[in-house]
Amino acid sequence: MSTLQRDPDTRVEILDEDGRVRDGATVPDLDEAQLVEMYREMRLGRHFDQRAVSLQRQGRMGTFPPMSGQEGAQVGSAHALRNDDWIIPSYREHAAVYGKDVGLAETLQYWMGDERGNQMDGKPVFPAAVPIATQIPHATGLAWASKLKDEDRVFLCYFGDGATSEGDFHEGLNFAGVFDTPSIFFCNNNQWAISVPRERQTASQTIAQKATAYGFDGVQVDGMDPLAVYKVTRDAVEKARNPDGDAPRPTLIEAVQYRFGAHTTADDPSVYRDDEEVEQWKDRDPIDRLEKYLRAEGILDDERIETITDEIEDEVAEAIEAAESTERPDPAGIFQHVFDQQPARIANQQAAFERLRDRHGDEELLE
Amino acid sequence: MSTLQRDPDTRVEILDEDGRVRDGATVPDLDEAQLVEMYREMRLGRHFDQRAVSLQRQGRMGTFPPMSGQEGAQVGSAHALRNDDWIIPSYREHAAVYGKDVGLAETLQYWMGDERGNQMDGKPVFPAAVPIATQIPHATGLAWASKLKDEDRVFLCYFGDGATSEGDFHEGLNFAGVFDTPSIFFCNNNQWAISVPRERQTASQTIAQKATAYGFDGVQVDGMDPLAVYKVTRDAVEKARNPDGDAPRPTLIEAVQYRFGAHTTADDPSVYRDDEEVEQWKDRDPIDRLEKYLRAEGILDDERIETITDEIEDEVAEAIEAAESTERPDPAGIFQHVFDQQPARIANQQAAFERLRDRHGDEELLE
Amino acid sequence: MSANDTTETDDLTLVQAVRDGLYGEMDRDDEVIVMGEDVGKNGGVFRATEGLYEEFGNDRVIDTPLAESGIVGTAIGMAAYGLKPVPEIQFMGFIYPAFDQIVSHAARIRTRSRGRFTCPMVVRAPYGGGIRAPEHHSESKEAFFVHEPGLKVVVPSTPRDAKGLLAASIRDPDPVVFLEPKLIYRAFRGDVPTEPYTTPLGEAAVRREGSDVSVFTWGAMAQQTVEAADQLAGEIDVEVVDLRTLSPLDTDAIVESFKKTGRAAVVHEAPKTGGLAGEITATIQEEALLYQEAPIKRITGFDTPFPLYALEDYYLPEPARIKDGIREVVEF
Amino acid sequence: MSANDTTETDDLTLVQAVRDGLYGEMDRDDEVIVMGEDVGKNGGVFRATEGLYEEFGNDRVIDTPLAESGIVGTAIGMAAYGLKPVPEIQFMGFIYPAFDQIVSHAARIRTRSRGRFTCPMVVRAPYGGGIRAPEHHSESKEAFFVHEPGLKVVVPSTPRDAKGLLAASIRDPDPVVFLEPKLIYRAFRGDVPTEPYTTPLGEAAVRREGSDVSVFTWGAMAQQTVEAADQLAGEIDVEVVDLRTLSPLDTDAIVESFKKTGRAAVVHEAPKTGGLAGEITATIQEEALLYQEAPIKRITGFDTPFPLYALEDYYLPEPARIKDGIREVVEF
Ligand SMILES: Cc1ncc(C[n+]2csc(CCOP(=O)(O)OP(=O)(O)O)c2C)c(N)n1
Ligand SMILES: Cc1ncc(C[n+]2csc(CCOP(=O)(O)OP(=O)(O)O)c2C)c(N)n1
Ligand SMILES: [Mg+2]
Ligand SMILES: [Mg+2]
Repeated sequence: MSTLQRDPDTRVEILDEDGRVRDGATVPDLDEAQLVEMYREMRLGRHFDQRAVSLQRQGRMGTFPPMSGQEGAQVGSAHALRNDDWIIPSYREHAAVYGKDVGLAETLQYWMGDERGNQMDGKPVFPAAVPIATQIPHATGLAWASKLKDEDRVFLCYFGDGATSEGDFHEGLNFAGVFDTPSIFFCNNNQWAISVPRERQTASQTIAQKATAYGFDGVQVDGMDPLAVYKVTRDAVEKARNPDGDAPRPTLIEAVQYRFGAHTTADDPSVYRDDEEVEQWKDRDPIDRLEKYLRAEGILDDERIETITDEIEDEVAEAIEAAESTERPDPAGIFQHVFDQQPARIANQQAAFERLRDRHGDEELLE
Repeated sequence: MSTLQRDPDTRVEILDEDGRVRDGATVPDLDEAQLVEMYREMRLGRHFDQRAVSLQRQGRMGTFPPMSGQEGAQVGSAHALRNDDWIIPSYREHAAVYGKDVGLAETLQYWMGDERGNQMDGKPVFPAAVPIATQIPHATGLAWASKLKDEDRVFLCYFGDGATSEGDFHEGLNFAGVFDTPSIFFCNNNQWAISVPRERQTASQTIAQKATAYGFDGVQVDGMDPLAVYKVTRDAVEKARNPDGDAPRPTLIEAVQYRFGAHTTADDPSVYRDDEEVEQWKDRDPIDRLEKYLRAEGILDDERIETITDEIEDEVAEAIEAAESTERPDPAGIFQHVFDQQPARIANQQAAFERLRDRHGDEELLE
Repeated sequence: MSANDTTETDDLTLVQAVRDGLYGEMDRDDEVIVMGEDVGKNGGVFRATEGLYEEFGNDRVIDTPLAESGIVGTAIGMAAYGLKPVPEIQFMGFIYPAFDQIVSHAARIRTRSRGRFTCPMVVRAPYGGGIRAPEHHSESKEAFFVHEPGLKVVVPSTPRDAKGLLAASIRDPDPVVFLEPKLIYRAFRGDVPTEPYTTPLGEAAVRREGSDVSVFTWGAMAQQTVEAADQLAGEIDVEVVDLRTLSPLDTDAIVESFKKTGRAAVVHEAPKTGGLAGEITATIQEEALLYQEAPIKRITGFDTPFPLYALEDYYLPEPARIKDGIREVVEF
Repeated sequence: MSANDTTETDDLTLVQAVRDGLYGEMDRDDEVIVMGEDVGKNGGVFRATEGLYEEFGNDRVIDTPLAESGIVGTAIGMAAYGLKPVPEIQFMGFIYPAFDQIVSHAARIRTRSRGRFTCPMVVRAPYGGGIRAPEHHSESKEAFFVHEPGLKVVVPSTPRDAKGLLAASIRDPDPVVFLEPKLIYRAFRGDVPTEPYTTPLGEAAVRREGSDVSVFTWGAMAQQTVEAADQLAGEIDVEVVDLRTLSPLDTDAIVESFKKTGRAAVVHEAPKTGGLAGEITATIQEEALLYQEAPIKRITGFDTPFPLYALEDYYLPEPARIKDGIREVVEF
């Protein structure tokens, strides 16, 4: 547990900016295949991101929240989970939920305005949460229910630095402390909540220290170092699953990182932040660092990287193809899944709507 | 500032349970008149409380929240304020707002179901807040507005231990930290939120330590020691008014105390807590302790105490007389003060209401 | 499975029937969980959960921290995970901190996950005025919840309905806001079948048959309205329809009664503007304008904040005001 | 002081007019403060506060933490202390965390302090669908606020009104929820007087005169409705009344138009059940039943959650649906 029980402003770090293991740091016990998979998922995430942004620019998709720069935190943390552990995401965790087998096509479908992308049937993933911090109490409730059912699953909830200002952050973490739920609260502190910088979001020196208010551990980690993130998350998972004596199960992890791109495709970050700042953080690119480390370890070389590059390009291209070739959702879907049994009023509205469509045809209605 | 910058679980204490100054403690610099006035107000509060509860029992008043046991925290803190500093109370601070010249009759009037008791014209006091913790953001906003107007007033906001679980506590304190408002957040931790004990409210060891989340000082004080409360609050007032360099202005004070009586007259505490616990806390009665101290100092004797007893009994009796002899509020008041200018719809409703009263008479309407 | 005459019954107040309903559902289904402020050892500030803690333990009857959004938000997570939480909000006036969780999440999780996740949760809250309670303890804002698609809204007005509607709400796979008229929590007793049973959601009940005018109402106002109707007997033959479920509305029952009488009033405690009387009026004139012989009268609270209790009895519709309103409709 | 024809004007979009209104009021009154998420350096996610931060500094144009209850709650404190805060909620879908502060406090502080404390605050929020926005970004729930006594609710539908109504709202001594139809934030431009002016609250505007049927609407739907009415010209002579202020409602204007035509429809984006069309219908039949020749048609959003954007254009009333509805009213 010692990784977690530390001064909240001592950051857990393993790789330095050049991908070298820092003095005194221990690399977590991950086999080659896992390390390569983490690398591949980060690369996939980055590439997906770029393609998604360009789809939006071409009018093939609505607003999209890119995640470049944040792959290390997502992939590192998701890999620390067991298959049946849950992820409760915000709206930016495209790479993390991919780790739970949510296909890229589904993610695209959601951002193309189709609820079916939010279904993720059978996967231990909760739907994307757009209203900030509202998923945090849900995550606590899911973990609590699982604990009441005597399972040993862990529930990892993602949110941003801005989310920590919302009442729901406070209430969700406080409940987790009181009911000692198997919860990990993972803050992707990417320094910005749209245009509001981290230091205007709260006067506390770190976000990790906010755990003090709830009686459990808070820890800061280099969020652009996938190995450090993995390590911290794995320790938190361990503690949540098998708490050590009276140690509380929940943990707040603050993963310090940076969003390289815009908040969403509707945002223009040049209005509120300097390119220099962005460039400085780009020196810590999680992909470069892991790549350098894996090269140095002899796990990756040019050839394998090229293969990976080809594979991920294909995978993303296929996902886009799949998402775009999916039939548009049936307009009748508006009236479905409102309740288990459709009440008469909604049935009547649906019938009137179908008559309207018959009368005018979709073209006229949508013009 | 050293009183405030301490480990949040080191409690500030001055008097011991027998009213003796603890080893190493310094009695704050208060003159005799002030000390006697503090004593008198605590006695007045206690007596008021008892009379109010019995008024409720006799059906002469609605639900009432008694404060016995909490007088030390209220009086000690209110005395640390300057005349033009503000109090933003919850619903239980009858003695604190008295210190701001809110008459007991007004307090009674409010609890007798008459809004006029909430007006407190000209006094730096905000109306009672029944929805838990909602006054905390108001308090931050008042302090912030005053700061923006370049005043040097301080705004003291009261709330209970239960209130710290609400999102509004979190948001209000976080804003205070970010905008560095001249705020004191004073938690009357009376160990219970109705039937929920302090340790089921949050897993944090102290409430004071929650200040860590907002980047300012949190301090625990013996809330049944009016001198310790005075000292801590005065230091917090000082810091809020004249911050020392970069020290943040706001402070969270946790005043550890106990509610001797029921949560309100509608509550039966015997269902959820043992008499023994109550008795133990009664040994720390703030009134006894200050009385013993003042006797030992030669400031009070039997005679002065008797005079005070007579005076407060008269004062409370007069307040009850005044409240009960106040004319009932005019039913037309329902329609007033909804907006600055009465809209037509409300005017029509008022006219219809007056016709109804004319037709039936109040007796029939209220039967 | 509705109760019939040979069933064993108890003579209960409305709040006792709520408690009985909770007990019955917890007993038959381990997934039902009661949670909220003071619902455990204290048995609820109105004693609606009395004895449940002792019976079912603190894993199923849970005293929570004082945080409504946290209560409903965690309950949504529990419900999505297969439990059937029944969170209590201590008074309706304190439901607003949880409003976002109710309208943005509970109401939408089924739709937005295309049926994968559901929210079989019942949010219970005492509501309404008339008990000399402190500020913020007396409001009636059922219309807020009715306007949110994906929520059901249920209001019992008798002990028997309280138990049956609560059981139906708990067994319902969708989120229900269950509002309990606290003015009549203990105002009278009624026969309540001892065994668990359900009273179907979405069905109004005719409390009093009549041919001159239909009065639609619910909650504590159902009693006031029946009283007014009884006082008018001989002069005007009033039909009183207790809607019981406010969402989905029993439009058929409303329209059927109206077609019979051609005249109507709606009685509710909530402020008039934006209250459900407007919805009901609009529904009637959409479906049965040709039967309408007089304006539909809204006999409601005023468009003012609910006053402190010294004046609350002036605010609430009572028999005199209801009778005058009904007369107006009939004399038009 | 309404603008007249000789006034100097600018050609602005609705969102520019909002910005212009804010600028004008901040310029003439130091007590006006703009606050919210991203309103400062970023100029607001819709650029409604662009340049204000540079002009008035960070004491008057304040980027807040991400916390809506904190934003509105502190604004209430500021307002009670004599400032005139204009908090922005980034999208109406995110106003609910602040719902308690709005309905329990902003709306009530005047009443409960018998006029001592007031709340001259304007909560601005873009609302409504049609811009392919993400989830929770497209709802229209104006009815929630209309049902709360003590609040005013204002919705502009033209650039000129946007500036004038916003100025009037800011100068109003009571709390206003100011909803901006974001679908038409940039859909067209209009003449807007350069100098500050106010457009009075509580007064509807006839957008199109007609004698066959009155259609009441507001916000983005005002445009759709005028378009539908224009398309019906020759066939049906439609009067379009833009309510502009939803609370207090301009009952006189509604009734006057209805008495002229005897037929009406209401068009809104919000779900039908519990929406304001019900209120308007009830008001009309209370005041003018004898003039009524057909059921009042509610042409509204469905009683379903607002769908993700692939289907949103099916959800929103558009000219075809509005025309059919109007025809139904006229052909009854
Ligand atoms: C309750 C709520 N308020 C406002 C918004 C609008 N909004 C969307 S994202 C965002 C900033 C979030 O910042 P942060 O929590 O740091 O997460 P990030 O986007 O940086 O990952 C805001 C204000 C929202 N979605 N929900
Ligand atoms: C938002 C809200 N939820 C619930 C209540 C009902 N209630 C009134 S007092 C109280 C307990 C408050 O406990 P605490 O904050 O410790 O203050 P205390 O009463 O002990 O002074 C509760 C739950 C309320 N008034 N407001
Ligand atoms: Mg961020
Ligand atoms: Mg307490």
